[in-house]
Amino acid sequence: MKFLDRLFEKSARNVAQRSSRRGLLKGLGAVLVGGASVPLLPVARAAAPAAPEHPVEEGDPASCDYWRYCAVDGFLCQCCGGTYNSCPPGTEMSTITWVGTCRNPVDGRNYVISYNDCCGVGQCGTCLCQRDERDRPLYRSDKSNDINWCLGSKSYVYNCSTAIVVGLAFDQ
Amino acid sequence: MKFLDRLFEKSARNVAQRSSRRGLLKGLGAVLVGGASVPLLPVARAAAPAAPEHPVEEGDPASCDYWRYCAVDGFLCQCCGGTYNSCPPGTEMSTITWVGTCRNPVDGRNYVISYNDCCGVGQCGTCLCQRDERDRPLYRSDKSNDINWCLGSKSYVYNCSTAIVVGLAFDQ
Amino acid sequence: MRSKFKQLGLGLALAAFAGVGQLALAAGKPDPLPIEEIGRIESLPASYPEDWVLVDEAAFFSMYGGKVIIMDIGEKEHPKRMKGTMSKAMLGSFTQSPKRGEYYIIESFHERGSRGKKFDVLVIYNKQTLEVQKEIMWPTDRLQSLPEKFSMAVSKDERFLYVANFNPAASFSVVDLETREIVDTIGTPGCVLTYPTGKRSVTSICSNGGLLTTVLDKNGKLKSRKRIKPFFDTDNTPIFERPVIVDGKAYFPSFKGLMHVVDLSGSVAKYRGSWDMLSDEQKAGNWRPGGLGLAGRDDKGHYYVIMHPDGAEGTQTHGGPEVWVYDLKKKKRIRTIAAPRWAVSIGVTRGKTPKLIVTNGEMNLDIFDATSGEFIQTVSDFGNITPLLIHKSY
Amino acid sequence: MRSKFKQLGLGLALAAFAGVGQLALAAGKPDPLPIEEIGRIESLPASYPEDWVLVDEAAFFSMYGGKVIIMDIGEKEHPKRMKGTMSKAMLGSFTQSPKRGEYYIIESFHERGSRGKKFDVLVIYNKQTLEVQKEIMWPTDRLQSLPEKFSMAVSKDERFLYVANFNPAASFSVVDLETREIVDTIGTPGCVLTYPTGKRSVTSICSNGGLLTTVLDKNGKLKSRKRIKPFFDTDNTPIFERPVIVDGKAYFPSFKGLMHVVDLSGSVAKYRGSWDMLSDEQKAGNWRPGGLGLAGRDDKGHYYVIMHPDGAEGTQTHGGPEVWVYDLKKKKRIRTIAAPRWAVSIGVTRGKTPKLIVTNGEMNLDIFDATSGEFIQTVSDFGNITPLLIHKSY
Repeated sequence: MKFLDRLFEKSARNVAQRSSRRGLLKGLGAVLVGGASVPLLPVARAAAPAAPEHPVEEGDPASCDYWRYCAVDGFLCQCCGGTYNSCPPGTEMSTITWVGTCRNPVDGRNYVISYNDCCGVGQCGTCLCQRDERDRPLYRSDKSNDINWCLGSKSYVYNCSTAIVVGLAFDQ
Repeated sequence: MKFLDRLFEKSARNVAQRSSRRGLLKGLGAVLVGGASVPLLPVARAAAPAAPEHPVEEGDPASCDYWRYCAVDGFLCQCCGGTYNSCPPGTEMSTITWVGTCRNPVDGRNYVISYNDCCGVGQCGTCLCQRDERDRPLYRSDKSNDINWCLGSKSYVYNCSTAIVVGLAFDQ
Repeated sequence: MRSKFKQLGLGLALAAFAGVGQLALAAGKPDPLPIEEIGRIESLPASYPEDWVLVDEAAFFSMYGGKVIIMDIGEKEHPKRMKGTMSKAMLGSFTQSPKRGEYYIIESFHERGSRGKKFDVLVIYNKQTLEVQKEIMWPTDRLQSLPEKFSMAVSKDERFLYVANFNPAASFSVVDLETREIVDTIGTPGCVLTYPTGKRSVTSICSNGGLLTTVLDKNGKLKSRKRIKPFFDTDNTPIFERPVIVDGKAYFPSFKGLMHVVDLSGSVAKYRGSWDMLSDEQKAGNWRPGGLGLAGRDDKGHYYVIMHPDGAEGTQTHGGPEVWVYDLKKKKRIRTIAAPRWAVSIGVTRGKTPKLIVTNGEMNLDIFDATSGEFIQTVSDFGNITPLLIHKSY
Repeated sequence: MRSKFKQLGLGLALAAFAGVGQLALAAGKPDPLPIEEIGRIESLPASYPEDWVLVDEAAFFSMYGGKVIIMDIGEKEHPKRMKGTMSKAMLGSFTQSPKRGEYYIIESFHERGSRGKKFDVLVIYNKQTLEVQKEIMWPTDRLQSLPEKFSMAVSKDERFLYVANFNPAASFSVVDLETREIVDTIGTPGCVLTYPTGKRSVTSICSNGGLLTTVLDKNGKLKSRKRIKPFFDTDNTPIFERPVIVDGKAYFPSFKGLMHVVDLSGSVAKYRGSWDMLSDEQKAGNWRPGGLGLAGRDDKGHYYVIMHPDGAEGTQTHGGPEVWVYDLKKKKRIRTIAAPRWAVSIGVTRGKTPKLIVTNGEMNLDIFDATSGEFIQTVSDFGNITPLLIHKSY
């Protein structure tokens, strides 16, 4: 039972719960930084195209039960003019955020997912998704989706949430 | 059919329409000033207590079909911590406003009603009432409830609407 | 402090990634998903598809949060409908310049929500990125009301923007869209709104039932004023202040269904008489136009208007159960479209297969084929609370 | 301009009134209704009735418009329930000082809605007039999150206000409520929130599963810090950060129903062990506490908490279908109250006949007799969208 889903009878979204608890990211400090990691990206991009077998995922990124959303609590950018890993026009992507560890059902691996919020404009207001798996209270801010993570962006106004693959979980 | 009433299924308010068209206020300029009329009030107060028969009205000031609300469009202050002629705590009453002419069913007289808005805080959000009798478009701003009449108050933020007797209609 | 955290995060993310290749190798599985780029922002096409509209969400229950929502109302899949959003605080007004690819929103703020100094700002947006191009602090009080299409307008050549003011003295300001500066603020005593007229004129509608045309010079400054004599009685035979403009003529229905025509193609407005929208039978049923954004047009120049039976004093703003379509040249109704969930405001998309968008009684959007009247779908759950005006896209 | 209009209006209003006496005389009717005073504002009692509560409306769908709504939840007539409102923008936090008759709201703004410089403001309200007494511009970023009762707190003697900051370095600021000035901002590395402790101390909860008590001097400045060693594992045996304080002891349930007790009555927090809230049978059904504002207390010191069966990772925030009531001294459940429309947050009123307020799944308030568990009424339609915390009144 996710309380915010039940808010509006208008919303026909049926949010299934998934249990995706394997693969726990340990060892990060108080905050994982998701953004502005330009030096990091060439590594990822260089590795991917050279891979003999293409990495795969499946599912509907507009559905709350999409595998990447295991720890999300917010409006899915996929429904707001963005995608699961990009922001709607006119917003900016937060640079600090919280993370979850979600299992990709296709390859069975646990990935670290960074839930970068898109900030600016106002709340998107649709595709509200509250999964909260391994979400922790404010004292574990690296894993807490109760915080307004637009903190630190030019705009502190929350619009929607993305779910970006930033690595494999250590303890797989 | 009043469209804003139908907004929320939550609202069980049944807003009946009344036809109260007799008694048309003529001759006012572009704007009737409702507030800050201190010199005016002693006249009214002096006249009333001396009257041999007490003036009367009836009906429920929390109901949209209360006689004074014939031209109203907004949240009734009666439900917001104020009354039909006073504002909720922490708000201020607008000094400029629009007027309607409503018939008091008890004495059969047509009164000029000033719909002074209460301003500040945010929208009250309940007891929405849209009657609009003799409401006119913006070109008759003295009779137009589409304008944000918190214009000119310290706060331009609309909270709710009162309905204050400011006189008898001329052409009764 | 923040940069310190960034460094920490970066280092840890690199460490996390370092393990990827080894794991993949060990398992014999396909390579893991690559690390993805952070910071991607979507953008919109220079020319929007015909089915896209801009919804003025007035946010009547929380006016701080008003917005313009760009929606593909032809799209069948909910998650693909919303394309983007712009803020529009405290009953802000919206208009656009197709040629410039810009949107204009004038909105209001207090320094601290409902407290502190109040000020108005004109915001210029790029229509592809929805990024703010410029903010112009406003020198006076803009007209703040329920959404009005003609509280702003651009000149025919899209060089100037006109913005209505009301404090409660009425005026309008002229913005040069080349220099993005205010060039003049011109009083319109007793008259409001900005109907674009001719090349560089602005017509306003007056409390005496007439019109006022303000003629501007080539720099956008006041050149002359001309009053057009009253053609209706604001008490007894009021008209809607929300015209639809077709071929330079503005069509203003009265509350009771008399259509007044005003020619706005010349430098000064000219009244061109009226015609009756209703048959005797329709009059007997008290059919009347009504609603908020009650009328629209398609590219053929056909006129769409919300109608209701049993009209009476007060019903003029309440919407209706049908949309009637008129051929303006023939002054004749050519079809009716039933709005089974009520109609409060309407919009019509551009192009050869126009859609009729109806803001229904539940404040959702009902979409119809504007030509056949066929119901297509209801669009809801997009942050809509009070979507009171529908604008075409370009 | 405005004063000119005022003069005009006044003259006309006087003219209108002049006709009153004559008309009454002519008709032989009772005197007409008197002209009424304009500008009256209501105010509230110094001591609120027990059934009044303060609802934290987070406005999750339009955060600019958050508010605290003062409601009489015992009142049967809808129009008489709402007593007043205060703004609380962008997930603002609320607390109160009963002795001073003051409310404290810390909220956030950008200069222009979602754009421009962001700043936080602490606002002090008079509880009878709901008027702003003072605004204190905040020197750092307050903690901005879903509503938390202990993101602010007042000291036992109500001399100091503690406000949590997070940017993402954690700290808290101390406000002297006599002088209404900030006296100190004190870092709490790795620890958040402000549980009032002893006379002049503040305890925060830490990422290592321990606590940190900051001891203040008599002027509210940092005197010393004391770390309390970890008593839970934040990954594997997490607890809720939302304690209920009874007789100086703070009760922190774990996600799985182990109740941890922390003594906050001295100048430094002391861990007092834990006890099991659940029987073996209840554990077999995976009954667990959960929700947002998940727990409360009555004046007898009984503890109320939302419980759900079939608990699993992720369900901790989702609420439940029952409220369980515990005798904390006996460490025993003494009754259960069914919440047939679900429970997300709860509150309990003060006094001898406490009411249980449940924010239900439709985001309305279900009211129960807290002693008998009897359902009294549902309170809705008061501008509630996401009423996520319920505060007692005084």
